[in-house]
Amino acid sequence: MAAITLKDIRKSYAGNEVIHGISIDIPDGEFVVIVGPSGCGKSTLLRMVAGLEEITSGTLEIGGRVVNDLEPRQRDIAMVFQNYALYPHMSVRENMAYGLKISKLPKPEIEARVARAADMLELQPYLDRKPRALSGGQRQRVAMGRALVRDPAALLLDEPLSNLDAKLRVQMRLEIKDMHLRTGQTTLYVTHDQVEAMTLADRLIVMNKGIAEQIATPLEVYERPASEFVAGFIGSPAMNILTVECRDGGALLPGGHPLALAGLPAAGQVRLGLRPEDLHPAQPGADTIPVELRSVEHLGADAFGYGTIAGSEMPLVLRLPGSTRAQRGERIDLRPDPAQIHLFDPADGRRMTARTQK
Amino acid sequence: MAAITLKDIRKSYAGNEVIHGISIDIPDGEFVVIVGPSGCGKSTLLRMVAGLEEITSGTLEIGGRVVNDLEPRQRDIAMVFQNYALYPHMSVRENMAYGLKISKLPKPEIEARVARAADMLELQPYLDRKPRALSGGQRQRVAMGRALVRDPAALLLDEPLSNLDAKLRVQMRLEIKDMHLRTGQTTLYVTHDQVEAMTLADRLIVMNKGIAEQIATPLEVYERPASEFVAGFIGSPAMNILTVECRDGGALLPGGHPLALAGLPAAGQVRLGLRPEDLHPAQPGADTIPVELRSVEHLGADAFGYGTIAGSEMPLVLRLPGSTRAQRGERIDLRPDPAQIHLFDPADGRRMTARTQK
Amino acid sequence: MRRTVFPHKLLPWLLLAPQLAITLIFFYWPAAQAFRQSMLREDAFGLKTTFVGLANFRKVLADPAYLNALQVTVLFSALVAFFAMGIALFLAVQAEKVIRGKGFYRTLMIWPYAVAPAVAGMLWLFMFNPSFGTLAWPLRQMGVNWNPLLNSTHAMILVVAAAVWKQISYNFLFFVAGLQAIPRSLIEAAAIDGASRRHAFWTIVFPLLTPTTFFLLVVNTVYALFDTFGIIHAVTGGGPGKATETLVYKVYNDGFVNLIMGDSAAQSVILMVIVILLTAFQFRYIERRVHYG
Amino acid sequence: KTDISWWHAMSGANAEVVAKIAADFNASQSDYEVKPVFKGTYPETLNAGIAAFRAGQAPDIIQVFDVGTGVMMGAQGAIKPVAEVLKEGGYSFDKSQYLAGIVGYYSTPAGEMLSFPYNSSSPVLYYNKDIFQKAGLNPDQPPKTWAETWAAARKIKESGAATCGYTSTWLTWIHTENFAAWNNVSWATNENGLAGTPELKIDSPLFVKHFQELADLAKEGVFVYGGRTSEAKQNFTSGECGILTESSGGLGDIVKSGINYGIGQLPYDETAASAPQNTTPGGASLWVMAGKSDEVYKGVAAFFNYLSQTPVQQYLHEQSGYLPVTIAAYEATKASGFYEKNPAREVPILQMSGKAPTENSKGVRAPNLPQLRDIQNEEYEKMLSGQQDAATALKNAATRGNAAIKDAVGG
Amino acid sequence: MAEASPFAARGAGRLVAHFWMILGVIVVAFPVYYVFIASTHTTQTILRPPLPLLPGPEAVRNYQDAFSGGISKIGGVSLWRLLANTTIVAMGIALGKIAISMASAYAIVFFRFPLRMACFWLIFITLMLPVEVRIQPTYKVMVDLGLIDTYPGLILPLIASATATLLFRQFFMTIPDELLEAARVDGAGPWRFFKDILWPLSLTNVAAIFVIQFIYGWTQYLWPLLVTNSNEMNTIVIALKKMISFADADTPWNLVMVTSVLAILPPILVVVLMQRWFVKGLVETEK
Ligand SMILES: Nc1ncnc2c1ncn2[C@@H]1O[C@H](COP(=O)(O)OP(=O)(O)OP(=O)(O)O)[C@@H](O)[C@H]1O
Ligand SMILES: Nc1ncnc2c1ncn2[C@@H]1O[C@H](COP(=O)(O)OP(=O)(O)OP(=O)(O)O)[C@@H](O)[C@H]1O
Ligand SMILES: O=P(O)(O)OC[C@H](O)CO
Ligand SMILES: [Mg+2]
Ligand SMILES: [Mg+2]
Repeated sequence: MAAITLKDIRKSYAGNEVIHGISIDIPDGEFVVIVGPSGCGKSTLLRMVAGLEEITSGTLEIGGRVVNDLEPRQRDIAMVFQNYALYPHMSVRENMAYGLKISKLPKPEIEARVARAADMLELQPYLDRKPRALSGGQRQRVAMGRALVRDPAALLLDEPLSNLDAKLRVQMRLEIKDMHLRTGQTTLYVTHDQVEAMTLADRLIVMNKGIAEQIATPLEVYERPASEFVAGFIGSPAMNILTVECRDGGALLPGGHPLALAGLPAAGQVRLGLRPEDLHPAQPGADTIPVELRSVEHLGADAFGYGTIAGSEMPLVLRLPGSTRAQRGERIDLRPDPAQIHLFDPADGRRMTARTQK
Repeated sequence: MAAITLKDIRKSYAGNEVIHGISIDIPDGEFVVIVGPSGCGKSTLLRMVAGLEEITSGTLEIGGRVVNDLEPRQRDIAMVFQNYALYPHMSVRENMAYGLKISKLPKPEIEARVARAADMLELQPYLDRKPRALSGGQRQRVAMGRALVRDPAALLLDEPLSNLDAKLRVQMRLEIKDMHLRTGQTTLYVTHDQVEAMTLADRLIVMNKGIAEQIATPLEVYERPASEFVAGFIGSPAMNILTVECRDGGALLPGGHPLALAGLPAAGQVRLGLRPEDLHPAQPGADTIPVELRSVEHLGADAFGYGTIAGSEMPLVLRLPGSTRAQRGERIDLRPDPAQIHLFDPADGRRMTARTQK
Repeated sequence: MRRTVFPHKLLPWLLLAPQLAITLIFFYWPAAQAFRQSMLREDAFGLKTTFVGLANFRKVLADPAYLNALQVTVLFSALVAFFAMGIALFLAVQAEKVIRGKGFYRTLMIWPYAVAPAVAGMLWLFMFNPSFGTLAWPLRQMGVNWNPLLNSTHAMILVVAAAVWKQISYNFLFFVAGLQAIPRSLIEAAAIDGASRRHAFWTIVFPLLTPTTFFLLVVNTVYALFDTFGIIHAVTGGGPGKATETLVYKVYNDGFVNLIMGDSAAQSVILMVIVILLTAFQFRYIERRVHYG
Repeated sequence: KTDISWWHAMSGANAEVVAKIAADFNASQSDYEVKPVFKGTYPETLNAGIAAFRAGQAPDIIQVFDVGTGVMMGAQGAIKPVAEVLKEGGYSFDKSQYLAGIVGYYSTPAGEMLSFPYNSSSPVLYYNKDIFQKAGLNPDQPPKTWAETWAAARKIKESGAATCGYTSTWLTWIHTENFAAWNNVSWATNENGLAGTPELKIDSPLFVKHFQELADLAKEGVFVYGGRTSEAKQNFTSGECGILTESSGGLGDIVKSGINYGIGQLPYDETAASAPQNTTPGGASLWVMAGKSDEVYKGVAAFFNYLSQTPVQQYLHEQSGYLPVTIAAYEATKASGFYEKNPAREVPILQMSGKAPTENSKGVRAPNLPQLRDIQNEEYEKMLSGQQDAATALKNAATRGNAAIKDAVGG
Repeated sequence: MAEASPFAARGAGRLVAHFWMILGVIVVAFPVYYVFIASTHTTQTILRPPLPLLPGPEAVRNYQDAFSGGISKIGGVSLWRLLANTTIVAMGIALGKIAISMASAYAIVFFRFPLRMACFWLIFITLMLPVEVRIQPTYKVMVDLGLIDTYPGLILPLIASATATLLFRQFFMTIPDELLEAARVDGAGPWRFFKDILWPLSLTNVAAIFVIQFIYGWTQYLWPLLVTNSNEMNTIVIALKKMISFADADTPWNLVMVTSVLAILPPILVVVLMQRWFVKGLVETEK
């Protein structure tokens, strides 16, 4: 088990920098989730920690040692690859046992561990198949299993659940959390899934174009996103962000609609962030936003409404109860919760005010 | 454009049947989503429609023609593969243009279409890269692009969005929906994502172990799941399903707790399904279920509570507002909505009562 | 086994036609002739021909020299195939390890292949003649009583070395191509799994290389059995005694030099049978261990 | 114009000679055109000829090496005797105008000449005068007998003048076939096979004695084995060995190497009653294939006639080191003073035609001479590496050889 | 962009690899170097071994001699004609082999048809018999087909080998199914799939086969010797062999060596030119 420290880590491909200096201290046992848009460098960062990608500059320490120049196997890590990377010539069982065999574990111990992992991943029926004869999700589970059976100081996972079905994903997510609690392994986890990010992470790294926009606990990221980018990225549906002109005690919305809202600066332009779930249907008033519904998506428990601020083309997403009967073309008035507004600097997108604590 | 008809389609691998007879009529222009656990045969089914997998028995019609023995290219379809299957030696541009070049479209038209797709998929900066130099999500977008640029009678997609980040996924999902509305292409779409399944589908096929458990609209599947399997599979977190002993006007819950609930049979055992969002915190009473909270997951807008029915080990999942302050170890009483209960036959898991319409 | 194939029925025949035609004309027809000839006893010019049934076979199989040639062949082929592939694989892996100079090394490694066997024989004579060979001289200085003309072991070493030398280039090229086809992520996965480079090589790279290795095994077996005859011819002429006389050299020598047509034909038929069996064995039992991705 | 194809195995400078002779012949008349084609080594050329004959595409003239003579003679119907060709072509063929030793070798027992001796050679002794000097031997007096040769070789080695006293090319041709002829002992029954199926006699005492001496010398390191054919020449030209027995055709290399060499007759065994007798030719001859048109045969006859002409023979002899085949050519060369300048060139002729050949010295013939030589080489090599003594080696060689002969004649 | 191979070593490992490569190259390329060295010495030096290990003073003269007459004609045929013949034969063999063996491997791997395995075996057995032991009947076939002294005669029998077919079969079997599937869905038939997908992915192997077969064709000796009766059809190796005579005093060894160097150069040039395909082929891709 080991702490991981990144100091100004950078990566260039042929002179083209894709990671622009990331620093973070990950104490022993922490579960850190990396999220960010596709191509922002998540996998690259993970691969540098794993030792698969040379670090262009900066220092990487694992367990207090600088490991920049160490081979992956000298770093005592396990990793789950985004594209599985299963050994095609080995059966599922052999794939999982491979790392254990290398570390010369006794046979029965290996078997026990493989059996346990296979159980957890519902892979028993496939243990003797070759990866080629497995479905996509089955392959991904084998890739998971290969990391799970080992007991490394640090565990690196690159979108390990992305090909699993919802039910299995929930189950696996809980398993991973559970396992982490049991083993206390330092874990770096890349995902696209908000639920995974929010529920698994001790801390989140939100990356954008090779930069860490925010490093904080999930709730903090959700409740106090450090930038417009983070605000837009975390939360589904995404936060609505409008450019508004502040006036005393309120703001002028796009479409010229005035809104009474506390907590805004006295004057000037700001970017106002409002999460869909913080917009509550209400009687029309000075403190409500009139919205024309364009479409409603029913998800079962919830529904999402997509609309525009009346009299403008400014889109707004709302979250409605699953039982809503709201229809396309209807008009709804929404009252933003003044305690739940986010303000960003229109110039650089950084957060302006502290969000009021709940 | 074409209707697709499956008549008792079956598939065996070396005598081992993995698809056990699936029939469905997909009218021209319908968007059908296939969901089901990993390994249930979704990809196999799709591949049979595509003509990549021989159909062991049954007939497949596309546009009124029996196409069992036709080549994929004679079926006028496009497909997005689960593992991308990009041509490694071609640039992104060439990958996307390939199908068009084969169908001998004029050069400018090809360029225009590729540019349009690249725009939509935010792939312009990568058009001249080889797949190898792309991130996982970028690759998947290329795979999407390859299908989008073409204008086939039917579009087949195998988990096309599974490697995209949340934001892009939402965007892509809306794009796909939009595109479908514009082009009216008959579409078969395999996914693990509940949101995709619920929002995109005109109709859902819920598969389990090679069988179509239910074929219906998303809302119907959600509100009237045809079997315990469907009930458990659709909805996240999954529906809670308890075995209860019915008595007049109520039931005996696991742990011996009596619950007053309308709509149950007079006697006998049934499986009672209660969705997390249909359990509402309430004052303790004869019609509430006492639950001990074991853990709470905060997702931002919502939180999930994991607990057990007091006095038993029966797990129960609840959906709580994101702002909840409920804590591990607390006791909550929940009132099930009698209009929203689901009953399944303990013998075969089929739905027993019609769910009351909202 | 491929999951998907094209459904055409006639096209594959068209694709196969040229190869089949050439094979039938230039292989099966001559082979049939050889088979016919193996039942005959005739003079070189085919003027006097008697049908003798299996007598030629009986004679050949009863000849202790034939058994000797068989033993020599097994030893020789095994050594050649093993060293030619082993050294080439080793060097191919080394070549992948370096970052600069790869192309340079690759170019030089192929040179021997560019030397016509006719010239190669001359070179080996020049280099390893015990008295004046450029390379025999240092051997002698080192106290090795180098004498392939009379010492069977030395002779065997010499022909094996020459045969291996000619074949390394070939194997090297294909191993390099094979190594490049191995997905990067698998090597990475092995590194993560804690495998040392050596271990990863034997457990991941080598198994994934088996299509190439298997191809080369077949090719090298055939090479060692047949194509090395020119080298043996030039370097030792089968000697000293019969120490380096392989089956093919014997077929050649009996048929080509000694003009004993029937014997030679019988030997080539036996040889064909041996090699067909050997290849069948390779495809049946060894190819099972080959992993086609 | 009638084309006449001539397949040959001449490489290097000899190939140039072939080209020149053909060109000159073509220029000398306008009816025929001789087209020489290089077909590889001797065995390769013979095989090409055989394959072509079987396919009905035989060349008109083919050059066949000495050991292939037996095969060609056995192939009645495939060849047309040269004597016949010449006669039909209107040329008088007078055997007496040719060197007897050579013509005898290429004739039937009845005396009909079957092939045209194009290039003939004979083994001689070369020695390194500088080494002789250093070893305290007389550099102007080459050893005459084997005993003298062994003594000189030992002295060279012992004195440290060279690391190797003696070496030899072609143990089969020089130490077996020519040894028999030169010492007038039988190589095989039936006039060494010229008169019928031979039975090898090479295990007779004189051979055994001779080879045991060789084996002993090899053990002492005085004799160095160089290989089955002419490889040993290099041991001599490199200065490693003081004495070499080798074909007269090897002279050029030795001249080129720049060493200070001398030439002597092939040594003989002084215990042999009528030694030295005469040596037998090596090299190759030209065979005419059967089944060609009269026109072709006429052309071939004209060509052979041209070849026999003195200036052509002289040119061939002086250029290539092979022997002239007509007495007239020999005389003309002698008259030109060539031998005074190159005394060594006369040695092989004198050796070969010094005495009328006996039944032991007309040459050797067997249907499978190459195979017999293989067998001998194998046994000799075993002997030289100390695995068996000379008696065993020769016994084995004879026994195996005789079995092979029996096989070859279809026993 | 060629990125570092996944096998690339770090630090000392890389040096060790260089060491082995240099050693390997020395051992493997030495004889060729030897020919080059010999081509820069006089015949006398060449014949008085051991040969020096460094180039001699005669380089300029030998090469001048060679071009100003020595070897401009061998056996009455100009050097250019010989080189042209050899090039035609080598190219014919290399290209022919690649063409027919790719076609047959393609049929065997990407189609299912009756007797598929039988055809497979029928072809593979041809691995087993080299020209030397079937020369007579083959020659007869050549005569019957009127192929003596023609380029097809020189080329055809030598493209009947199964090695290339075997290689392509092996390689094709490693092509992932998904690529074929994607191409089929994209509308590619067998020809398009071959041309657009399989061929580019096979380039490394094609390049390897081409080099190997080109050299194989270039260095052929026995077969060209047999099927050519006219000197005009000779290849460089036959001509070279004609120059070499161990038993002959007048062999101009220095010129032989120069000719050998010239005979070796074109194949080496081919290797160097094909080099980039080796790099290009698969390095950028992950199948
Ligand atoms: N070539 C094959 N040989 C044998 N069994 C196979 C083969 N391909 C797939 N299967 C099996 O068929 C079943 C269905 O596979 P399929 O790929 O259709 O699943 P899926 O529903 O797409 O799963 P996932 O969501 O994990 O992609 C699986 O159990 C799989 O193991
Ligand atoms: N070998 C390479 N050469 C050049 N650029 C590369 C290479 N590999 C990755 N990149 C680029 O580096 C950036 C980061 O890639 P990375 O794979 O880390 O993204 P990611 O965050 O994991 O994305 P995803 O979520 O889509 O997997 C991308 O823009 C990608 O195009
Ligand atoms: O070296 P040569 O050419 O004189 O030939 C020697 C004899 O022919 C060997 O049989
Ligand atoms: Mg990634
Ligand atoms: Mg699937």
